[in-house]
Amino acid sequence: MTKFQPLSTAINENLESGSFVAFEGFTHLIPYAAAHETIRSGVKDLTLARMTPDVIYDQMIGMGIVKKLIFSYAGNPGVGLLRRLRDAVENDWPKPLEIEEHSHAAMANSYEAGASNLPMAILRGYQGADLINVNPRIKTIECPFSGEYLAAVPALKPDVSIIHAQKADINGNVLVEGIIGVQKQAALAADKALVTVEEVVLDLGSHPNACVIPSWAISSISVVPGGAHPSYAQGYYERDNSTYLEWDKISSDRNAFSEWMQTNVLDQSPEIFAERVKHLRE
Amino acid sequence: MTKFQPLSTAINENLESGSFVAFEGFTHLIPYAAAHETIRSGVKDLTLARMTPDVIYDQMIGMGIVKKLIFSYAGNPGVGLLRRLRDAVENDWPKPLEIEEHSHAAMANSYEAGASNLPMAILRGYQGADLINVNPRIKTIECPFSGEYLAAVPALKPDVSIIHAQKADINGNVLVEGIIGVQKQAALAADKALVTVEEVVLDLGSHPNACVIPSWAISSISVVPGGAHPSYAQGYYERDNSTYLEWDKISSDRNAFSEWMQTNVLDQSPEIFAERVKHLRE
Amino acid sequence: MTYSPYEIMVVSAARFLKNDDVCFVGIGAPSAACNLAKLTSAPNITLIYESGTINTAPKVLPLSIGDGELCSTALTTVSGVEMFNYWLQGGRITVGFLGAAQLDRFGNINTTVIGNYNKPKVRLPGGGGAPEIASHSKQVYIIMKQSPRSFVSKIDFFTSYGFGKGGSERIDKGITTKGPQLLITDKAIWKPTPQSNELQVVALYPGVTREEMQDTVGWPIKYAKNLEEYVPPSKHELEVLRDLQERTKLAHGKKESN
Amino acid sequence: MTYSPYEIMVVSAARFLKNDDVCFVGIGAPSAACNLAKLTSAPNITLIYESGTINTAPKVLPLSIGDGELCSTALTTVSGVEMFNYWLQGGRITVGFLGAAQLDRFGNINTTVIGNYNKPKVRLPGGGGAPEIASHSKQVYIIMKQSPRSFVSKIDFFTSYGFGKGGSERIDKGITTKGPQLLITDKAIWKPTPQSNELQVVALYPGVTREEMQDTVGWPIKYAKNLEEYVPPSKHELEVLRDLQERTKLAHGKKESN
Repeated sequence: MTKFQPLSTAINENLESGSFVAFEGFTHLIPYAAAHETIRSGVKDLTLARMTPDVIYDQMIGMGIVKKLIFSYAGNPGVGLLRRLRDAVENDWPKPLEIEEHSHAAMANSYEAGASNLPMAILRGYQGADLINVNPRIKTIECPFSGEYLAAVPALKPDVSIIHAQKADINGNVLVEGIIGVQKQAALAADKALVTVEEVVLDLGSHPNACVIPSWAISSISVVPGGAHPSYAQGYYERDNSTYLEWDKISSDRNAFSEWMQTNVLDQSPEIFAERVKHLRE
Repeated sequence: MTKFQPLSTAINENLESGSFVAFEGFTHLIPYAAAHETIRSGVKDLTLARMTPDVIYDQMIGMGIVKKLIFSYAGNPGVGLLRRLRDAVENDWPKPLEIEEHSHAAMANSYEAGASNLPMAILRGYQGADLINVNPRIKTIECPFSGEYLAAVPALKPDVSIIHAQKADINGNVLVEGIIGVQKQAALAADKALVTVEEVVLDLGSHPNACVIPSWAISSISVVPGGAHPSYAQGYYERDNSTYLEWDKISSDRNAFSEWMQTNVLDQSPEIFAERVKHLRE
Repeated sequence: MTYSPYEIMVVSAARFLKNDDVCFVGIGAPSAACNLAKLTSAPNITLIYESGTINTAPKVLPLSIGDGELCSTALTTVSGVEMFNYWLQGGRITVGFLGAAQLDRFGNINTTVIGNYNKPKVRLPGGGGAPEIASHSKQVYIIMKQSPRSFVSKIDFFTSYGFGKGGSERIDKGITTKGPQLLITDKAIWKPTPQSNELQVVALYPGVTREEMQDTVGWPIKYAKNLEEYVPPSKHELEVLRDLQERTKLAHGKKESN
Repeated sequence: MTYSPYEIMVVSAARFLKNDDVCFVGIGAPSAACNLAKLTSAPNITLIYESGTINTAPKVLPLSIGDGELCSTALTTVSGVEMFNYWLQGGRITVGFLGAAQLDRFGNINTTVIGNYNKPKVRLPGGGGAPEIASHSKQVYIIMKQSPRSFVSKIDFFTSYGFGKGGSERIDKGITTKGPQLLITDKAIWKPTPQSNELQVVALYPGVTREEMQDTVGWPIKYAKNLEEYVPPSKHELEVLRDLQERTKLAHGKKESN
């Protein structure tokens, strides 16, 4: 059964150095507040999984708290490259970064396998592609019925998965709505699922087949309005495109990056997120 | 792209003797009108797939138009056994019935594999169970990562899948709502998907993550109000429990069965279904 | 207050259910027991039906596994694939309920055929969700009436696996869940014997004799050393159960006669 | 009416799209081309973005693959797993669009690294959905500007497979889809040569010379025997495209400055 907790308590109680953590959200509902709290918490040597590492992981990698990254597309969406990630991979700054790279299709299926308590996922994937030659965690298996060869990838089973959602009801059931990505799969694949939400309501008031995660499958819920900024929460506030564009500049310089992180992350608390989305509310 | 057609046209144009057909719907939204039209159409030697054969397949088996049945639970839900199916399996009446039996979990995954263009599905299944010993279409494969053995079942790829749904919009997009079972998977696994609906509306007016099948993935839509009776359509009419109870008596006698089918199926047309649900509308 | 054998069976099953249980509920006695528990000792229990309805709270008992009532009172309703993969195989179910046409002393279950599989004397419905309920639920509770036809020394088909031939066979097969931890009948409560995993009687209902027991069971019954004193159904338990059944009858009767 | 190289590239791509196409759309030029087609010659075209939005009809161009506009104008939005399994792998996509950091003459694509994979000179974003878009879409259309840095004789990494070394290699690998059937650049239209599957120029845009072409391509360009006469973008096409881009700029600018 879940409990409602301040975000700092949720992060401190559930993450530790060396943890395997997935922060999920496909463009929409990216859990920025939780990532920033993770940076402030002082944990390090994290193994991070995420289909689209995005600015959120660029920040964590740049801060040197990531040991290994499992991913399928490392870009600043609609903008370009992730400069802190590049600096880590190309120049080992601030430290070397181990990578395990997949395709989106494989990684989505890996989360689903984790949620389904399977050791692996199978797909028609990587046909003719080089990734299968550089990632030993992609194998092939033969279908005993058709004789065809399929790609196999291991299940993703994070210690902790963290997602942001629109709302929880007072019993701790959570609604994710709109572009839902692999949030449900990631949450159910993990030992512990942490959720940040925009608000708590009496009743979710949702469609019968909506994407709802029951309270008993969640470890902890923290109310952080604006917690997805500069990503967005459909129905609450829009994507802050200019922040994504600015990141390209900030992240291009190690010093500018470090200063920005000090001012905007280390010296802040989750409450700042409500401020940040004020001008983006519909 | 789909087209709107009378049910008889849809069945006659898409089914033929020897076809592999899935009529899906898990207790809810069972496509009875389409099954009755199929019986009237004169096709035979069908291979039928369905997780819960239910009264709908008892009728088709009793009429002698089924060659092979792929299934996972052959009961009259909440009532008992399927007497026509029993008569076919135990006494070859009206003719022998070939069966391929799975568990629900395996069969749901087989449809998903079909929808996903995979040749097979894997699951942790049948552990210690005898079904794996009597059904050669259940195999085991070894996970190349964990070394564990998993069950593998072949994908289900029907020639035609038939489902009933609440509504289509005027462009032929279809909404399935409530207990959705494996309808979407079955529809997408087939070469052709036929849908009967309660009504056609201007706009589905549904939740962003509702179970909607786009028109271009559907071959044909027929408007048949009440078409799920004695199953039900959530929001339209309730389950006709007494009909399920009565079936137990009708189906217990070969003559009573044949007479009932003549009167209630062979001599009828899809229009009768609207009549049958009148007293069940909320 | 007097009660029927069915009533004490349902009340007994309900007593074992706890607020933090997540139950995969079947139609009939399991459904009655789970809903009785929800109305009495375990108001926060989570009920899931294999039709995909999660956290459901029907006001009347469903007649089928997929009644509209289950969906309209559920927190959410998921696809069949998701139900079996994420929720059952995913290990989220604490208690799975099973019934049986045939049961043996090691909690193995047959609901597939009487006689030979390829030429059966009676073709039963088959497994449905049961083979995986038996292996993926953290514990399995079996509810069924005792009778010499169903409590047999050898079942004709292993639809759902319990402890196989007993001992460590279940663990040896790589199954990590506990298997049948309770057998609740109309006469007694049974639990697996440590080590051998043979089901043994741990409590007899008031007034049930050992002779009566043996008449309804096709193997020599094993009894625990110290049988528990069994508390008969309370007035409250019976009233709530009867009220639930009355509501159910009215609701279904009304719809049918309309 | 004059036009930019980007504009003729987008207009050209849009012209190839048909009402019954189901497009898996990427951000940038593919998104502009698909939405231009929807507003001009193919109003019933189906657009899918890999964020899960099916039959979407954005009024302005999205900046990211998962803008809220894509979801709120979609028929339905599905999970990431469903998108890649049922819709892409399921064979429902008629046209998948790809761009590239590096492209070779057989339509193989690199968006992963410049240099060695384990110690890259430039670490690019990687494949994302592309490896499976390349193999599961019935056809692949590649849209990108020509430049000697990107049109190379040998790519550093096979992110997405086209025709490999050409000829029947694609079929020999068991891939049943057609692969790159069109390469639309800022200077020309390319299509695979029958048999060899080497991309060859089938049309040059008005005013583009063969010298200019060779300056931007790192292998000896093959030309079709009879180059098609290329019709320049019409006033209508350009107006609709510019209007779409203006609306986009206004919409995104407004949100940002609020």
